[in-house]
Amino acid sequence: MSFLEITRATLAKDIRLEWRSKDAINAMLFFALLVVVIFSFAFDPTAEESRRIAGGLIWVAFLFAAVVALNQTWARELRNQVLDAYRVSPAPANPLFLAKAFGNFIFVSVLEAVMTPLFVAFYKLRVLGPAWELIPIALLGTWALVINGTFFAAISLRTRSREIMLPLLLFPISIPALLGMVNATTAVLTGEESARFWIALLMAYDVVFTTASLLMFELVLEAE
Amino acid sequence: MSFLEITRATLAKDIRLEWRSKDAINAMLFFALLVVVIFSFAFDPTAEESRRIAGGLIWVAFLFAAVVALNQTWARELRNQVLDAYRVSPAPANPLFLAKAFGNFIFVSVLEAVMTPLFVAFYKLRVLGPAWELIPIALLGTWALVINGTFFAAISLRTRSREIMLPLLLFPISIPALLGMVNATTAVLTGEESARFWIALLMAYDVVFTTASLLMFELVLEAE
Amino acid sequence: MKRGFTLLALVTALLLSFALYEALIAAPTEQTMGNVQRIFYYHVPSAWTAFVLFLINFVSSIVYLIRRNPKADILALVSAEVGVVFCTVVIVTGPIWARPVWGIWWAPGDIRLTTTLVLWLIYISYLVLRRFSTSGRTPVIAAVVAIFGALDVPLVYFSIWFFRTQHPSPVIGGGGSLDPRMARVLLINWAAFMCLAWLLSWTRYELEVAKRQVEEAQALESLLEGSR
Amino acid sequence: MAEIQLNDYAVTADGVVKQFGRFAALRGVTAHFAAGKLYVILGDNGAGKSTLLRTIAGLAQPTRGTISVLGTTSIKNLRAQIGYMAHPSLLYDEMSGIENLRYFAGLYGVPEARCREAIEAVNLDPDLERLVGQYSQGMRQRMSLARAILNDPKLLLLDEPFSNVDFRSAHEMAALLAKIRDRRETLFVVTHQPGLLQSIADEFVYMEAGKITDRSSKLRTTEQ
Amino acid sequence: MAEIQLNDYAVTADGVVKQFGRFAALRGVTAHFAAGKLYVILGDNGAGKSTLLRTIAGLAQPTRGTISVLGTTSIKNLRAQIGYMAHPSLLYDEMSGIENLRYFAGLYGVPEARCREAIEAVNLDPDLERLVGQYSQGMRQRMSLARAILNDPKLLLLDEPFSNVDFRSAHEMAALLAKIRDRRETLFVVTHQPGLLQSIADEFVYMEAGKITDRSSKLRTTEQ
Ligand code: HEM
Ligand SMILES: Nc1ncnc2c1ncn2[C@@H]1O[C@H](COP(=O)(O)OP(=O)(O)OP(=O)(O)O)[C@@H](O)[C@H]1O
Ligand SMILES: Nc1ncnc2c1ncn2[C@@H]1O[C@H](COP(=O)(O)OP(=O)(O)OP(=O)(O)O)[C@@H](O)[C@H]1O
Ligand SMILES: [Mg+2]
Ligand SMILES: [Mg+2]
Repeated sequence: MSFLEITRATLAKDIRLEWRSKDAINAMLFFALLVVVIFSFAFDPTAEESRRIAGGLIWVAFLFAAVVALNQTWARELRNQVLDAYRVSPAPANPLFLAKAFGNFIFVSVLEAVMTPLFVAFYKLRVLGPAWELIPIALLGTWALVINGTFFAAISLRTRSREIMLPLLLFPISIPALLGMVNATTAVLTGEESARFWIALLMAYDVVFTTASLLMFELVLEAE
Repeated sequence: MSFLEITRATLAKDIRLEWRSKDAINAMLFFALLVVVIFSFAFDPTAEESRRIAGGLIWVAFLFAAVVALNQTWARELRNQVLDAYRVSPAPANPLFLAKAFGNFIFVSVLEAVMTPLFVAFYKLRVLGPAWELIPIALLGTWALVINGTFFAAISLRTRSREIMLPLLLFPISIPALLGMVNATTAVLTGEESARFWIALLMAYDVVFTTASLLMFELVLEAE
Repeated sequence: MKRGFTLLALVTALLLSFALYEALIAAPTEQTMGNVQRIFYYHVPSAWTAFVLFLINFVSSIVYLIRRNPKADILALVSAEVGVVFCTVVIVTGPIWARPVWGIWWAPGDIRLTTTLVLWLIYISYLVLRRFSTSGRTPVIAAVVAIFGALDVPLVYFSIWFFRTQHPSPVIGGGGSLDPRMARVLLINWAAFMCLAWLLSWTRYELEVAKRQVEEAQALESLLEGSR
Repeated sequence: MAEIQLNDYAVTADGVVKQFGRFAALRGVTAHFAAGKLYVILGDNGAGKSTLLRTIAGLAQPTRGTISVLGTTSIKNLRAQIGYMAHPSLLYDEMSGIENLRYFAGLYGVPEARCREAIEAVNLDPDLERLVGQYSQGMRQRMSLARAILNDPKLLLLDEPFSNVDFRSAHEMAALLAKIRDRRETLFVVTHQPGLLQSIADEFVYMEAGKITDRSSKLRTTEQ
Repeated sequence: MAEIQLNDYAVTADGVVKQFGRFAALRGVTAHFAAGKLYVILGDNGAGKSTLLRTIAGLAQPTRGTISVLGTTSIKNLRAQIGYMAHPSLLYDEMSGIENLRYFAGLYGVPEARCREAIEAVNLDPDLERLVGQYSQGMRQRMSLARAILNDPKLLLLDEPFSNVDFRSAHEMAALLAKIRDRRETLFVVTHQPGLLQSIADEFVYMEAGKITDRSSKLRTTEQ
């Protein structure tokens, strides 16, 4: 089968399995909800300045929810060591990576779609800048989290204390992306400055790390 | 052996093992550091308003770091199912629970001790109220997180997707405690009002849930 | 090789003591900051040395992935370790300097401070990964992470570039005006630090080589014993 | 009178049913086992052998029916007299053998000197400083057995003690079990390699689909 | 010339060393294995049997030395001709047998019809809708074997196919292996129960401490 077909088949399989055990999705959605609630209790939403910190709040909440979700990425492949079955097959490595990254992208996007309206409601957010810019920001930002998250989750497969290893690797590398997301969002929310620079930064980040991941994933997969 | 002796022996064993694999402690400390850094990037510390939400920031950061740490509580007992060895022995259940809770208390306190000065440095915090009150607030708040965290970590042992279960159980129950910690800390930091009420709330919370945990832990341990 | 090592150790010791004298006594006292400014002679050379070491780490990681030469891997490990040490010196001396001069320990959002901090974090997580790896091919994974880290640095730089900075601008090549006497002391210190870094890396390199040999021997032993 | 009669049996099961969700692992086990004998429990995968053993050990409560052990149904009070060895080692990988046993000796209130005896009984060296995690599988199984016999139990329950153990270690362990049986203790051994115990066993108990289907003092010829 | 000679061997190992951190699991394995035979690999726990199999399968790269399989050292290009079955099932628990095989057939680019054939070959029902997670251990091992033979491999590597499998299933599987051998495929079987293959095996390969210490066409009498 071709590269794309394997990607599609793997993604389809993951989505089917995810759908079959809806528990995991529901648990994650509930977790996302709880994160928003916890934030709303910790940061009094009536405060005037909430609009200025909302960008940070939202993306930090997304980041923590995403880390929990990303940690599950490879869990299914590890049970019964199915990953080895992929590795002994003649299929190339990258379709597996792309399928996982797309799957995570969809999953984290769903989480965000659930959390965002809650944030808007709790913090009574109104967008003062060009609202449509929030869409590319969300897409690029999510992809930035997901591409490196998927890659580092694969790396943490080869380590002890896997759960803790993922944030240890992901957080430092994600700092420019985080800055990009937070500042772009704040720029749009407050309408005080242009988000262009930050969007460009996010794009550069996505391009660099998507390329790097695709070039090096096979090394990681085979590094046993 | 007596109740206290078993508690002591179990705690000593845990501390010895933790000490033997210092890597794990170091990884957690590094994680705590990263959480602070991530927060400082998401919430521009030069901004006037972020200082006002410092109480919330600190406790949310503690909460996330604590959840990661608490999730490891029973990991050691699950490997090779050593927990069953405890369960077939004539030792009562509560010493095990208390030892774990104390161990977590020490561990989370160390994390907090590392994170606090960083927060102070990044956010240029100055205490305007009675600073000594921060000590009982920290102790009571940490115990509140830890006692329920340890208990719910034990409950999530019996569930699928263990890592995600802990926050799902812990967050809702912890909301009053979180409100207490955040408001008490903010009260002391800003010096605008008295923290007495919130400290009393934390105390009540601690007493209630410590008693409840001790009464019900055996049920949880034996529920197979 | 033994000779070379002794020679290097000697040169380092001499240079370091000379640099110490130059920095604390010979160099002129700065007018506004006073004697605190002398920390400059440790702060800046440490930073430059750390940069050089991280560059070596990046290059040897790439070389390892291409050539699979264990020496390149050891070099990558060693340069990251020593680099983190020097980077720590920067991160510690910076705030010590900042407190009396700027009145704060840390200036968040500052480009130089932040880049340094992120650099430090990245290489620490690199070292943590190496410790935690259970892979039979730790060097490959480590090299991959090192490359990811290095790719991140320019992005960090640009992302913070947008903020205004409190930190002094580059002195060398940046059109800055540094007293030539100070510049001389600075360069002497840098030379001394580079020698020290070289010495440390060399020692650590030999130690690592020896450690791997010992481990291999131990592996044989434990295998023979384990078969019993 | 009934009291005395019960005491002649080491284990009495009466209509024991154990359900996991919708699945019944034990479907009405009724049987009497005399004391001082070695029983070998055989059966296909999933027949319920491990579940039966765990129920006898008091680790799992029967959904219906009763089990009485050494003349009483409250197995909890009897734990000091039961030894249990599962397929996992029930030992801490990060401690040495003697450190492990010392901790468990504390739980049983058994003098520390007993630890050395138990280790010597299984043909290991009590002064070995290597961590249990670094033991070979055979050594680990034997140390696990040492833990199970630490309290000189009247009733010893062993779940697949020979699985994944090499030929030599398996024979050594079988010899040890013979010795224990000769001390008039009651043993239950679940195994898929009954040949190892052919000359030692008093009775072979066959299980199928959650029930005991046959008991005989000779091994069926097909399974030798 | 050399090319042709190599092709007579299914597997050639030359000074293969495999190191895990400080531990060497294989310490210089040099051996030639002719094609079309069934090899049984025996040895104590930790002797390196599984590691050798994984290295031949291309799942682990030798730290030093070379392995050539079917005449080439780049095992990656050869994966379509290798079948590998490990102790874990290498199957997704949450899919049915045929769904599992269909996914893997896609990876091998093998027509879907082959899936039914493979399942029938191992005496299972291709239309069984039960999820693999609900299979008994014996069924699961056989389905795992079906996955391994899906691509009609020239070289079949089996790691402890009989462990934890009940008596009847084990014999059925052994009979199936005999059939496969008769089709002139090369088989490597790691097991602790060589008796099952006594009448089928062409050669017994003894490993000890990471080395091959002996090869003989008869089973040593001590291990029967
Ligand atoms: C607070 C933490 C600080 C950190 C992490 C830090 C970091 C650095 C780094 C990485 C460099 C070399 C980078 C380069 O050459 O571009 C540097 C250079 C320098 N630092 Fe700092 N610094 C800190 C605080 C300070 C303070 C408080 C002062 C004095 C007011 C200071 C004065 C300088 C000077 C004069 C240079 C040389 C400029 C140059 O040639 O580039 N630094 N610092
Ligand atoms: N905790 C559990 N939750 C759900 N099902 C379980 C649980 N424990 C056991 N079972 C199921 O109960 C049945 C009997 O399991 P048990 O482990 O007793 O079998 P066994 O005879 O020991 O088999 P094996 O020879 O494979 O060890 C199996 O089908 C198993 O899937
Ligand atoms: N990924 C790994 N990391 C570290 N050590 C490993 C790894 N895999 C195997 N080993 C070690 O290598 C040695 C050989 O392991 P291997 O699994 O090949 O043994 P084996 O002969 O299959 O034993 P068994 O009969 O118990 O399956 C063991 O001591 C094991 O601990
Ligand atoms: Mg069992
Ligand atoms: Mg093996």
